[in-house]
Amino acid sequence: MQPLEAKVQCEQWPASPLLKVAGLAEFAAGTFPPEHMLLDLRDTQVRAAGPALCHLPWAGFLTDVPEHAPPGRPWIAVPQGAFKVGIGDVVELGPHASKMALRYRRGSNNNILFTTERCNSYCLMCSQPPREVDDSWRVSQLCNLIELIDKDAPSLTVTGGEPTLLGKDLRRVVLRCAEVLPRTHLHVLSNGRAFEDSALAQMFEGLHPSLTWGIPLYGDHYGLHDYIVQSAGAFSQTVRGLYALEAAKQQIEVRVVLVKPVVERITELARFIYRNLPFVEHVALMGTEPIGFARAHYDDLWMDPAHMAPILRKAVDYLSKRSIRVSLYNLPLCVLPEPLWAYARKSISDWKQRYLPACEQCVVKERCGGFFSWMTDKWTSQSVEPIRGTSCAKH
Amino acid sequence: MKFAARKAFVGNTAYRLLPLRFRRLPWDSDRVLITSMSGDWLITSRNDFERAVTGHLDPGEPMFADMESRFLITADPERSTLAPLLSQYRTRKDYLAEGPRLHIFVVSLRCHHTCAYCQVSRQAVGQTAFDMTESTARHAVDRLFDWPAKMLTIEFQGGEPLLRFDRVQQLTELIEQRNRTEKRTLRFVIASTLHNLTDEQLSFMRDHGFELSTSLDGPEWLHNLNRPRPERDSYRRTVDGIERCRRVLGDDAVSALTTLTRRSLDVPKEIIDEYRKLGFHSISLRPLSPYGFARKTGARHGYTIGDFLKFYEAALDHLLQINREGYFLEETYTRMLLSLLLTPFPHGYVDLRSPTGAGLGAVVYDYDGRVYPSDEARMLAAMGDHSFVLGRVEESIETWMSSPGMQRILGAGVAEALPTCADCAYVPLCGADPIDHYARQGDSIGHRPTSDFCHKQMGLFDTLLQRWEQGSPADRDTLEGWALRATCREGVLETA
Amino acid sequence: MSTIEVRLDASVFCTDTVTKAAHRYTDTYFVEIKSNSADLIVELTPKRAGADTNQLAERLRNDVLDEKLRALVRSETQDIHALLTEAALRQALPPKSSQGQ
Amino acid sequence: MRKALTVVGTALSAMHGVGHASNNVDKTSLAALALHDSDYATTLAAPLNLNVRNMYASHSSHSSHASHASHSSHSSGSGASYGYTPAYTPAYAPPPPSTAPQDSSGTATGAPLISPTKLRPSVDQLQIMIMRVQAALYARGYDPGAIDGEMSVKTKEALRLFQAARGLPANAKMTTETLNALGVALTP
Repeated sequence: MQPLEAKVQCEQWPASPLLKVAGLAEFAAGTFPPEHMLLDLRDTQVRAAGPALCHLPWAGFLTDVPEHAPPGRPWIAVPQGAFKVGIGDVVELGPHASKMALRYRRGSNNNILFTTERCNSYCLMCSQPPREVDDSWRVSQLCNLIELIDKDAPSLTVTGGEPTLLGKDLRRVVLRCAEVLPRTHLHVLSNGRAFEDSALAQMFEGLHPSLTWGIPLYGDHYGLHDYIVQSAGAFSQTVRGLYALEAAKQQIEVRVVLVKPVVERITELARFIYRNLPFVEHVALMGTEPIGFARAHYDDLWMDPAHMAPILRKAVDYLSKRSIRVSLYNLPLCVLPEPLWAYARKSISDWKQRYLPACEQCVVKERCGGFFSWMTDKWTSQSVEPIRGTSCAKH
Repeated sequence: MKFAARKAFVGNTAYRLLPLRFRRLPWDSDRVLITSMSGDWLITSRNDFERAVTGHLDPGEPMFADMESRFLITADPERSTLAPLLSQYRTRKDYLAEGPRLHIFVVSLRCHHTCAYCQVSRQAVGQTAFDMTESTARHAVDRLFDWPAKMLTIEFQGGEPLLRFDRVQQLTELIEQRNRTEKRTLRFVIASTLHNLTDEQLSFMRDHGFELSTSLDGPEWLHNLNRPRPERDSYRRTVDGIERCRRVLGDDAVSALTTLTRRSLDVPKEIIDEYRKLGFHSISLRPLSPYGFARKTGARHGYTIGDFLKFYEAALDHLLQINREGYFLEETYTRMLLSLLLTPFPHGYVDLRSPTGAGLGAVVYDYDGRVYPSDEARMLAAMGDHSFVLGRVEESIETWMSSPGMQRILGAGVAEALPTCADCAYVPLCGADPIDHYARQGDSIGHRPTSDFCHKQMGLFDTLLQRWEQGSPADRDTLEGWALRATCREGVLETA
Repeated sequence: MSTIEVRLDASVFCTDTVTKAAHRYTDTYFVEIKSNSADLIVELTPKRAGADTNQLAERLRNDVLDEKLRALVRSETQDIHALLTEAALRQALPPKSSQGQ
Repeated sequence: MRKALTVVGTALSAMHGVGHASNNVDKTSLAALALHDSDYATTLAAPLNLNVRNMYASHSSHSSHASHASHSSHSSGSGASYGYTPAYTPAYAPPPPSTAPQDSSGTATGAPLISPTKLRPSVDQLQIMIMRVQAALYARGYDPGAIDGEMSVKTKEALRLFQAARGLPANAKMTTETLNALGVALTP
């Protein structure tokens, strides 16, 4: 696992906190002005380009060798062993401390726009427990970040906390994405409860050319869903919210974390989705991430994925036969029956993903999403073992 | 930790029943089918059901959740939502808001056939007095666009519409011309024997995207017996027509209907095999209706619904067998009933709706300028009973909707409000057919215990539910595959 | 043809329930319902020879029980049924008061 | 037409059954629920364009970003679908900086961070354009000499070679199509 924030060495802190790392191509393209970029002097082409380039009004320079920076200009050195910063990335500098955080990584499969730490649910398995803080400053910071992201970034995930707690400001963030990054798919992870207010949902109609809402639904009745999210009334709010989003012509994905009580009714949930929410375009069935609140509820939540396979297969078959796309996340291939492999995605973000020693002998390791880096034995299926050969070559 | 246990989320009030209906399973009297007001359903033991109705379910038991998620019961209103139930119901009744989508134009009553059971009051080929006039055609087109439906299916019928193809062409062009400003989605269908089809007619149909519906009653001997021509070549002419149409319009452009006579009932396999032989992937097995010449010759051609249901079971067995062999062949009415059982979506079929599709889903513009709510109403009028005439093409559609005929239909047109139907577990999946009941029983409301319509529907639903429940995985897959096919083809069944 | 008589306890079943159940038999039987102080009596007479009289009384008794259950459901759901229908179609149908073009 | 449908609507009151209002408290809350939820009732349909989008099908590797030639604002931006992996979880919560930013460009007025009209007083616009062309040529393996904003002989030669390789008129001029091919935007 790589930390995404590090102490750095620097001189003359640049004035603007959000900066894009530039190489020659970034300069040539002219998409971003030098004032908002750090010229990457670690790049040999850049160093060979001659001194005139350095005279441009760069916000500063990224270098391992401070002497390479023009005298009197700001520079930053990222120490060995800290996270890797590359050309195209966007970093944020703490205003006083010598801290730098990565806000956008070019080429990563999981760049996020983090909206707030607050949440109105309190899910049993929350991987990132919410905090009741005023972090409304994030909105303008996000709007700035959006402008420095590559125009051909394939996708961004808007997340939290609960993004809809931003209210109208969430619309602002989405609108800025639509204006500045019209070709970037936006995936907003929300519990959907706030869309019980149809007017809020309506604000997003026609706002963005490619936006999907990822909304969790944990049961086919309120007793189950409300228990999982630890909030009475949440089920009815989310379901109403889903209808409000549909009325606002939004694309919707339903997300289901495969904790034990949910798995026990997963086929009923699939049926509920098809019968009542057939406009859903994608259903993501996700293995539990053993971090955050989940660890405290092991006995209530844990179910070996190998044991859920038969019922999971029923639910997947049911939905896919009905033209609702299904994906399985966070489940290594060895715990799934082979017919489900086609639905398994390499979903774990690159920076928190790993394989186990057993994986080294596995013939399908390349196709497998592996494990969370914070996986423990307790949270690992008994069935993990290297696959030695596959019965068919479907792919 | 401030986490609460599961029982903290049960809610604060006892559960309540939502509107529901049930039926003891004919093949297992210890179990019942329960349906919600929108047609979602559950099969369970009668004991459990009785516990549910009498308030003895425990919120922790799976049965509670099963009934709650199918909207058969509801728990704490503070925590529940009925939006899914209301959406299901509205979806099933979706066609109400738009008004009729199926518009049948009878361009001529003339026909070369002399079918004994003819459902249309055909006229001899030379009788041009039974053709639609240009003035009638123009008025009919004006009325067509008075309806609000965004999708309009225009079906040309006869008699044999090819005998007045110039009128078909003229109507098509008038409608398309008008649609340049109206911007509706148009679909053209022609119901024809396909005899004497010319290349010119074919290319016109191709250019205007026609779908064709023809009649094929089974193997050659049966078809020719059912559809006599002096030359005894009805089968050959129809099959030739089908092949020519496929060459010009594509394989999917032609569909065929089977009218079942007494003779047909003995040979379900032969009829189905004929369709397979001819490369069809869809068959429509249609029992005779009590109209037109069919009623007059009833003694010779008639059979009971019980006879039909026996035939149907044998036919279904054979169809499932063929599908098991890997050849996709569906029965269209079965597909439609299964889609009601297995999907939340509405169907486009006008004959199985509540409120009835007559006048609300379909309108017939007859050759002589009279307007009817359905083909059946037109047949009745041809036999001298004008109870269901809506009016004439020169009149406004408002006049039609407030005509005594339409009032008669609406008064008996809502199945949920009809005696016996009101309590029937299948009623959310069924329809009201006041004109059929009027024709058979002399009363548009009708008497369910002796209703052929009711016997047929109950028989089919029971059969399909049992097959679904007890069938092999392969057969369930086949039935499900039919139901899930997304196509909603409207009205084409009721032709030829 | 022989008439089959089924006696039902009038303190358990009401006339309406029994009538509804008996009505279902009117396609193949002539149906008569009588009552005395203690019982409701249903008489079923086959209309034609060959009617299926196998377990006829048992079938009718089951149907009467089912009708009783239906009555229970009806009394609890009748109001809400009308209301839900209206709620579901509220926006789908034009307002009833509108008379203009 | 509305009138005709109104006739239908009136006739449909038969569907509403023969129910009569009741004062049962529980029923009243259920009635309120039904009324509230009627605002959310939707006609159910499968997703539109089911076969058009392909966002979920592809979860293959992302492009390596070796070239950013497509960054030109003149590129046709068709909004074509991208291979896209639905993300699983929030990666992490970026902590707040030790003080909330006061940068005037990021206030709630929504003023853009990058203003297209921003002047750059220190360096001449043409010179910068030449530098960008030089940088682009250099990044593509051509040798324009130093990246200094001078349209030198070496730069012209590199430009000509690039143009020839792309099948463009080899005139060593910074034509729009040459700039597009180099991924250099006319206006940043």
